[in-house]
Amino acid sequence: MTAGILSAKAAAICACVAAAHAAAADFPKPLPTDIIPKVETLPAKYPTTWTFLNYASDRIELRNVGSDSREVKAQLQAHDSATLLVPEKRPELYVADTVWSRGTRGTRTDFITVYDTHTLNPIGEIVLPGAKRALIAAVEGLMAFTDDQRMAVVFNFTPASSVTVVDLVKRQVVGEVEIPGCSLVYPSGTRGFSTLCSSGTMLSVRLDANGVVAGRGESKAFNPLDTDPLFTASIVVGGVRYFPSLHGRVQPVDMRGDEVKILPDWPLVSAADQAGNWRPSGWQVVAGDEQKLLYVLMQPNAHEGTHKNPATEVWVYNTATRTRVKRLRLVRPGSSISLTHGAEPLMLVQAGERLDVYEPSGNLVRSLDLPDFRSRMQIEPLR
Amino acid sequence: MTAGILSAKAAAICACVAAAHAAAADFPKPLPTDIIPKVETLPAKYPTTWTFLNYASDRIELRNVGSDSREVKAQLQAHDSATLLVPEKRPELYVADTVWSRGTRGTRTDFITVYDTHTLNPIGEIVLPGAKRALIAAVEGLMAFTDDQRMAVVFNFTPASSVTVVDLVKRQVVGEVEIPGCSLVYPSGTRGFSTLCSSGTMLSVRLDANGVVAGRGESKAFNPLDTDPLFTASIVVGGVRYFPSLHGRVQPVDMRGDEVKILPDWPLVSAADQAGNWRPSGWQVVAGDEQKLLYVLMQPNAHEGTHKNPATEVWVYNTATRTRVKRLRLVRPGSSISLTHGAEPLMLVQAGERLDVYEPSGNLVRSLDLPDFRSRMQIEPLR
Amino acid sequence: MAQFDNLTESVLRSFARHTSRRSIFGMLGGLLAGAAALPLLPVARAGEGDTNSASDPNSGQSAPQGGSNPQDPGDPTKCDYWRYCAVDGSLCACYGGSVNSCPPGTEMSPITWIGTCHNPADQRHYIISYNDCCGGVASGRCSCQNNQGDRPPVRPQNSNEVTWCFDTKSQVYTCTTANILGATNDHK
Amino acid sequence: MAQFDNLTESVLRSFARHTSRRSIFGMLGGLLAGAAALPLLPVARAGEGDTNSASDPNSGQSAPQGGSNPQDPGDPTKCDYWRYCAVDGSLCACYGGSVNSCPPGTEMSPITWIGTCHNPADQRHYIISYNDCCGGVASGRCSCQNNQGDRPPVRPQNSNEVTWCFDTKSQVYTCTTANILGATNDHK
Repeated sequence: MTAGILSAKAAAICACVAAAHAAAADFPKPLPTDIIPKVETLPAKYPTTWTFLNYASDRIELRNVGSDSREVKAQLQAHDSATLLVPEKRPELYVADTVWSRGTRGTRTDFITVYDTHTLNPIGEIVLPGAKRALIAAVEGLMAFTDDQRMAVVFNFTPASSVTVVDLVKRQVVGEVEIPGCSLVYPSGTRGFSTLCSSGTMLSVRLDANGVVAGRGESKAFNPLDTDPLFTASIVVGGVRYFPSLHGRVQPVDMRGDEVKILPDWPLVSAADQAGNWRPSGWQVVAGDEQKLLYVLMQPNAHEGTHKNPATEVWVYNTATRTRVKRLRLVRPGSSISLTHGAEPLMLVQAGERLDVYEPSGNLVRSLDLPDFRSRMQIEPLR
Repeated sequence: MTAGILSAKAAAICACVAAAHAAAADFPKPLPTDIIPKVETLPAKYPTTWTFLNYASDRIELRNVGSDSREVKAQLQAHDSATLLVPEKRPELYVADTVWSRGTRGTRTDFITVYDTHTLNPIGEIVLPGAKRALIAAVEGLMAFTDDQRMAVVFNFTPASSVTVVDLVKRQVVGEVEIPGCSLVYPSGTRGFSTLCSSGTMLSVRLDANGVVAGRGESKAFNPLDTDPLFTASIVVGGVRYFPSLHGRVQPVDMRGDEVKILPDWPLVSAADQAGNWRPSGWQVVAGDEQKLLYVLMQPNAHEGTHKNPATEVWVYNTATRTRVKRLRLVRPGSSISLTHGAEPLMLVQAGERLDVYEPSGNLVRSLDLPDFRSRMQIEPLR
Repeated sequence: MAQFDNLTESVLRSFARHTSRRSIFGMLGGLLAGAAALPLLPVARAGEGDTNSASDPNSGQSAPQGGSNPQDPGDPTKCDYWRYCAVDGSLCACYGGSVNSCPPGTEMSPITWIGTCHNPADQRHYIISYNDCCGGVASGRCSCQNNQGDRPPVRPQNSNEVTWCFDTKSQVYTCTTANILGATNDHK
Repeated sequence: MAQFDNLTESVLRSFARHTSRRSIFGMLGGLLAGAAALPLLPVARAGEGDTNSASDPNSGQSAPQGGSNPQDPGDPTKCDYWRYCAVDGSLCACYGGSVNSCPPGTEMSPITWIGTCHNPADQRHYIISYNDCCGGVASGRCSCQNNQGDRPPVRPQNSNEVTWCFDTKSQVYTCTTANILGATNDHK
């Protein structure tokens, strides 16, 4: 049997050699040899049609959403509740993550990796002490810039709540702030952060240049946790942060000053739309654009327990007039929404294992695959 | 809107309370409270209808293949090319695995975890020095028992080849043996191992009671790597190890003595079957049972490059008469085959994301799901 | 309101009966961080107990494992089993654990989030403690998302997104159990 | 046999032109561990170049990225591209790399396994070096399994199952590239 196969192979070689001589005339030279090793790099400034996609606890993907070639530009590793910060001031990326020395067990290490934006090589690491970083999937508020992106604050939950303050330039931890009964972190003031408290207030902490607490202030109670709590997902539009509520309000908070201003809330659902029982729904439920428009994922026939279900429509609001200006039907129900920051923004909606790319008019431009997408996604477009 | 929802809720409460009073008559007492915390344990001796499924580089699952309830009994973590050894002599399990201190980068650690069979808790760890354990998916031959299961040998590839000798009872590494040009490890002799060499020979190494090399012997060349190489997958039937070849022979090797005996090979494909160009094909391509029958995954119309494709049939051979005694058509093409060791053995075939469970007659009994199965599977039934 | 104060008391007694001092300390620490959250919890959820949520289509299939107790109907490997009204995660019953026990080799977190689910057999509402099992392999089998009473993590003890692995050797999430702490209607 | 000795020499010259001393040392170490394997390699594979294998149905889809060179036809993000006749892994072209470059942030292993693939445009056979990229995230996108010339790992340099990440900071497999080392018919 072996001999038979060898003869057949010999015949094939002869045939091939003959064919090769014919075709070699069209291509007189063989293809050049490749250079080994070769590794791609990224441009100094990423285009605004690129976006980071944070697959909770799995990987962070850099995708070109502006091209039909649907390219993955790069990937960053992400394990448990990894969180990405992209500064505008330095050619670096920051990813906070958590690993164990023996896979699912052993010694826990929480750390921020500093990546070079050009090579994506890790160029630094900041180990976060105490193994206390909050592990809550890819949720907004686990980490935030402050002090003009010079520092970052990381939310800890053990289940006691605290915040670790990190100097990103010196690449070191500078302190820890207790925030009992409060959760998540949002940038506020020139050098500080705010956090949502279980009493319905917002606690704001001012830091000094060394990252030490310089003052605290607590807002009035404005978050009715028992009756209509705010989503912790939010978006900044025109300098003001907007939090939708589970039952369909939106709560603006001006966090630019050292003390936050709780602005009047307003309804997302007009009296005329009450019958459909529309409510905000999904994971990253709200987006905004430079025109101060607010985009909210909305679902009809909502009831208790449906607030994380995929939404069927996007309702678009003018934040100045507090009125709905557009109502967009999604081609597929979506859970996370975001808008790119370019001159011609694109609306991105994660819908199951697809990332649907729309024009802000609601016209679907393309649909990208999200293979092995499993749970939650945080979409983080580039500026 | 909020008020409206609250009224509806109040009405629902009233309705429920009324219904509850009616049903409470049938069940006068509420269900008892549960005990917290509670963790399952496994029996001292696992039934032979359970089998370990090694999902290469992902997890190792303990499944009950003998029941229509299709239960997962437990899972062990597995990262890169994890390898399992199940001793009959001690209530322990051994898994060799590889992790990095920062997920996909950082310091590499190769280690054997010792698990308690009853609790599946890790009760010991043996770190393998040198970060040199071979990473070749879930392939047979990465680790083997020797010395009546008192020691284990681990194959290293850097790409220089060597073997690390481990004392499993003392839980420590006792030495390293260079095996230049040879790959993988198979138990041989009373206290030794054999390895397949690129010159077509088998190198056998005898160890002393301390795990130090006591002698070496090299067989004649019997593995024609250029014309018809042996699969490295094998099975021991009646004390003799059988290696199928890519082109359809089977090579028996008696490895019970200190020097291996290369027995005469014989064809798996008779002259009458030559036309179909049947060849062994798959990953774990061969199995055997206590009746000294050999089960080989076979594929028709084979040609160069198809040797890992799923097989459509199982051909069963009597190893004493060297004749085919059965030819079983698979319900789905399969890549890995094994047989359970119970009084009524079952034939297990991994076929894509299913584990098909057959009677040895070829009758399909049930089909288990293998969710998220991606690459290769090593099926390891229990004795 | 007396009804609900009784409820709270009964829940706390239930904790006391079945958890170690250390666990209670940890659990109450978690609960009380959200000031006064617990007493309101059963109120906010009463009447919302019916669970009709579908299981994740990507779940690994498994055959029915129906219990023999007619007062506890349903299949604990399926997402529509009544106790799972607030589960977000993988069901331990598909991994070698059960509705109220962890798979071998994992560890049950004593600190957790709490829901209130309606038992269709005896028509009672039960306070369910969703204890995560930690330190094992999470492979995505039998993933289940129901969000009855789930709230944003401003009160973490009402949030099923938090990895509830505290006071365990490893905080790696594996799967979720659903344990009865007490019946909310059982206050007569 | 003179023909094949020439071939070997040409391959080695190609290595010498394009790899560092350290890489050559490592690569030859890997190759020569299997004594005398290299000279036989192109022989055993000549005439087996056509690749009609289908891509993995679980692959993440991606749009065509056809090259502009008519002498190098096909889409390097697809498993049926001619250079992939012996690939077992994920295609780097789907991860921010390309047919012959690694994704940003990963590292290309200089040591590798080698195949011989048939270019349907110029009808030449090329020796292809399948260099793995290491240290990044392997997410299963564009997985591709072709086994032209793959052999059991008794000669590891002929085996595509081995994780070919050596002389790299991390040995975590990410994806595979397919680099031309030389044309086997180019010996006139």
